[in-house]
Amino acid sequence: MQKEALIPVVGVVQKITQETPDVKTFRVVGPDGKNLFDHMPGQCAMLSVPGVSEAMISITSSPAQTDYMEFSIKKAGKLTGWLHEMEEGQEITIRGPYGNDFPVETELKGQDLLFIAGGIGVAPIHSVIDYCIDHREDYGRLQVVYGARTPKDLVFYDEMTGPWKNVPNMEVDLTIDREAEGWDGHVGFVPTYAAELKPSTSMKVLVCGPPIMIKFTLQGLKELGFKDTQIFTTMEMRMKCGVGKCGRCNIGNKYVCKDGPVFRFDELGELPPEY
Amino acid sequence: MPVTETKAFEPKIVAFCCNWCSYAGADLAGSNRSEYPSNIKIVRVPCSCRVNPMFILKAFQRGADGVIICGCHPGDCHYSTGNYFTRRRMALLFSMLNYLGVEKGRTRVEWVSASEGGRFSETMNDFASTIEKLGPNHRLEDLRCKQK
Amino acid sequence: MQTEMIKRAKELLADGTVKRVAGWRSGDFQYELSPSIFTDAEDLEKNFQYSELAASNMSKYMIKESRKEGKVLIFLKPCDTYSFQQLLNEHRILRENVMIIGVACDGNLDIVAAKKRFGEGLLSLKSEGDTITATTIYGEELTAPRQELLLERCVNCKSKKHVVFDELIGEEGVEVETTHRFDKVDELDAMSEDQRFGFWQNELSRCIRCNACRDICPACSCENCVFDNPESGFSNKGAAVQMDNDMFHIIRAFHVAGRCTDCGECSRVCPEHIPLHLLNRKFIKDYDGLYGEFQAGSGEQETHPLTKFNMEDLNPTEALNRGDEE
Amino acid sequence: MLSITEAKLYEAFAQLKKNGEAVYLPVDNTSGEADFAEWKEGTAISKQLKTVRSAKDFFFPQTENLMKFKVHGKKINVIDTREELSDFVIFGARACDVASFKLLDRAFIEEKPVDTYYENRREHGIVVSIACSKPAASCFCTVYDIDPTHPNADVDGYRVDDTFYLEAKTAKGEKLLKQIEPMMSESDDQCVKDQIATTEKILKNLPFANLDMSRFNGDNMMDIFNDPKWNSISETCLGCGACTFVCPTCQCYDIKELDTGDGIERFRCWDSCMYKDFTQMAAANPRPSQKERFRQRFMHKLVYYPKNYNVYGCVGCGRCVDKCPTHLHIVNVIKTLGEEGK
Repeated sequence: MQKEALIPVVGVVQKITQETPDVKTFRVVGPDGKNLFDHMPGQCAMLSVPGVSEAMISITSSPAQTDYMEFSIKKAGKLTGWLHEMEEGQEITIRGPYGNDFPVETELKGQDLLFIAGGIGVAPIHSVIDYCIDHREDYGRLQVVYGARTPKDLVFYDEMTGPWKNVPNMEVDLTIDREAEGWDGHVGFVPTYAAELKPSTSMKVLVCGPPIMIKFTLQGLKELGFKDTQIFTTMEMRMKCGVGKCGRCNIGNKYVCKDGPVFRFDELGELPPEY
Repeated sequence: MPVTETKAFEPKIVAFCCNWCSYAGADLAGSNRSEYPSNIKIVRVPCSCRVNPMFILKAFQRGADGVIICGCHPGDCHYSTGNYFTRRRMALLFSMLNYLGVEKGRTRVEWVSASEGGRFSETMNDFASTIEKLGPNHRLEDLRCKQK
Repeated sequence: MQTEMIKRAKELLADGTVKRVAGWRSGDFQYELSPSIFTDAEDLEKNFQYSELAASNMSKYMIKESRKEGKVLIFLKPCDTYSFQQLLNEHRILRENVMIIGVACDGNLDIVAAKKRFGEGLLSLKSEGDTITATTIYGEELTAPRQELLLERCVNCKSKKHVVFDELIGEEGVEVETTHRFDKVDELDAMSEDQRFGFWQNELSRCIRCNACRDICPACSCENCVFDNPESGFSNKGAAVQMDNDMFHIIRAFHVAGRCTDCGECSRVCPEHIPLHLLNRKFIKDYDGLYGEFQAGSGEQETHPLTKFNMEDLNPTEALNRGDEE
Repeated sequence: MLSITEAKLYEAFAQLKKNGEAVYLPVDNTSGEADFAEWKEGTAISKQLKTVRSAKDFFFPQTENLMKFKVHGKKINVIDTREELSDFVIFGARACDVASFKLLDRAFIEEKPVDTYYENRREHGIVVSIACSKPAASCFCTVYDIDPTHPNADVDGYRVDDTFYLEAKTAKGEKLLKQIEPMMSESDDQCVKDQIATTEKILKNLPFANLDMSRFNGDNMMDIFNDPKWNSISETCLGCGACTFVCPTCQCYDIKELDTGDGIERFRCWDSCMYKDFTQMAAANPRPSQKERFRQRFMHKLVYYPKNYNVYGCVGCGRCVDKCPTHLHIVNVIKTLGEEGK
């Protein structure tokens, strides 16, 4: 992390990719063209445009990608709306990396992994999947269950149906909420689909998506026999400082920006349900 | 050799002008080539009663030395009664500002119709000279907005 | 009086007329009475208190309480009823869900003034006739004239009459004809601009922007205050420059102008004892003088001076300069 | 012990000011309360026990500029606007204030990353305490094992009538006393000992001296969190920030921006967990009603803090007890949840 926790550095948005109608991926490098800082999968950074706003955004790209960082961002609020309007070459400010990461080097190493994501929730999960693909020999089977409202809203569709299909011992299952023209894949909500697939209960699960999806996914997994200690997720709260000092993103005695955003469900179970 | 520049005080003035009368009056003043100071910044509002007291304070905060509100003459409001409300509101607000020690002349309400181009420039000239006499606004200022 | 109030509240709870009772609860010090909502008879018996220390005006809580299930009973002092009536005029309270018992009031004691008089070790206050006796943790027993320890709003009491109630306990009073409410405003108005500026800078510079004045104010009942809205450009929570404080207080007072009943809660709760009521009273004095006397909440009112007009109203500059020629 | 009379003290302040060190001390204001203010010729030290605002302002001011941005087209320039600080003296802090600095140090310095804005001020601030001789009814620092007769600052001071007895406790303190040595004289400190003895007697009899903290042991977080008493106790909380802003240990802040017309200044300002916009997100608020916000404030001080650090996030200064408009202060919470809730 930078020495001055609150003073951001300048980053240049080198490339903007339209992923879906309301999601764009922003590639950020330093003014010198080099990567700004290293991170681990699941970590976040504070992006801001002076005069607009500042927001915590999870890093989508793999840590193995050392040339740049990528952020897949859905147009939702003030800052994200502004980012969606801007052009390549625009400078933004950035500070981080913040928070903990998915325990890819410890608990998850050597394990079969099940990734369940919904909508833009795929952003932090993408970083982990990329990491696992980059260190393919360190992990067992990789299974991705990903869903969105419509086929058009599936972020990273090309990557999932292209390069990821060719990764050994990796499976990608896509679903959309409602029937759509030209879609011959699965139709149905992510939690139901994940349960239908009857994943092996020996897997470790990483879930990310809207709260309602997480809730039902968790229910389904538990019915299948998964334990809280096997399931990881990332949390989202209002944040200002990003370094555990401004005091608003706590869940009980834990700060999401510092002790999170990645939590194992048994850890969350011990905390007040204020999220 | 260092040159000490004594810059004459150039007041910054914000004029809120109602769309239907005063803004048109300002237009007319322009096309008649009647002069009024260039440091008056006109903000067009749909009606003088659109001017929230916060607009006035914000203008002072951001460096204005005087704020003037121009609307239709009483009885002529495009929305029939808007300027009557302006009249009461601003009477109370200006009195409050003065109560807090802000000089009386810094705020003003004037009625200027669309046909009164001459009156518009006269009003502005008069207001500008009042503010010049009063000097810079120090009682409702935000120094952060004054550093250059 | 307190016994009578508890008795009546218990009856109303018991026969199911009301489900909750809004009143004053004994606190950690004898002189600290918290506004509180009681739901059972035992609690009322043990903790309900009404005395000259029951300063809180509970009308504002009725916005929330009247929307809950079942009727709520509230005890209101005469000046509290003005705030209640004003909230009714603004359609903020569901009247059918509130039962009001008006209680007589002989003025509230000013704890701040008492602490200044008797010291920070103040333990209890008791008044007998015109004298107040205080005890302190240092074992002292001190006295002072009661009149000197009354809240400002009580010294200049505007009314002992309840403007809205269902029942009354204690003797009903009348509106006070002559008060010295505007003396201090007049005094400030008579000062020079420089003096006034100095006065208010000294007062307002102490503001810590805690929003207690806003949050206690029965007239400040917006769902979302402009000062809490990050989009408004005014939501800074502390003053980086004096202007921020000035702006907050001007706008706060302006937003309640015409609706402020002059209940004095803002000044009572200010941790820095800024005489905020002097801002509200300036507006009252001005519209009284310009547009005819008006007391917010004194009855059912459709409009107030800022929501109506006369063709003959003075222009702001004329209004500001009136009296200058005299 | 070294002693200095009040008259000589002001000479010493003048000397320090000449040396470039500003002195801040509690001064009575026109409302009859005291607040810290910078010493100028003629400023007299207040005799009151507490200032309205705590001394945390010096290290963690209510608003503080963090940086400035200049935007030109697509380019952004980040400017660190901090200026070099000179040493400054806080004269007359109480033991509770001194204890609060240690809690703030934990949040801003010991918990990495370091908050350099705070650290910088902390390094330049020299704290001279004055021991309490007449604690107030609302004081309860002894509950947290704070000894108001031994504040433990850079310099510990005692005021007996118009004489101040000073004793350096740190190198910083020694350096300070060195500068004003000529104004001081060595004197007998029996009167200080007598004063401490008298104070100790008052302390034992304070109304809140025996608050029962045993339920707040850091272990039963969920038990306290789910206590139904939070419903009734928070019901009439106004949601104002008076308790937060007078609190010497509250550390929450907001980061905001101001477009000055000449760049954008990003500043931080105190925030309060009692405010509803504190945790408001675009779609939801994890603490939707005043109950959750009220609970958060006291859970933080009485449960989360001890759970994480084994120390309470309260120093018992009693400011919130004095200032809460509805008297729903921390003592009320400790009594309601702690004693009756067991």
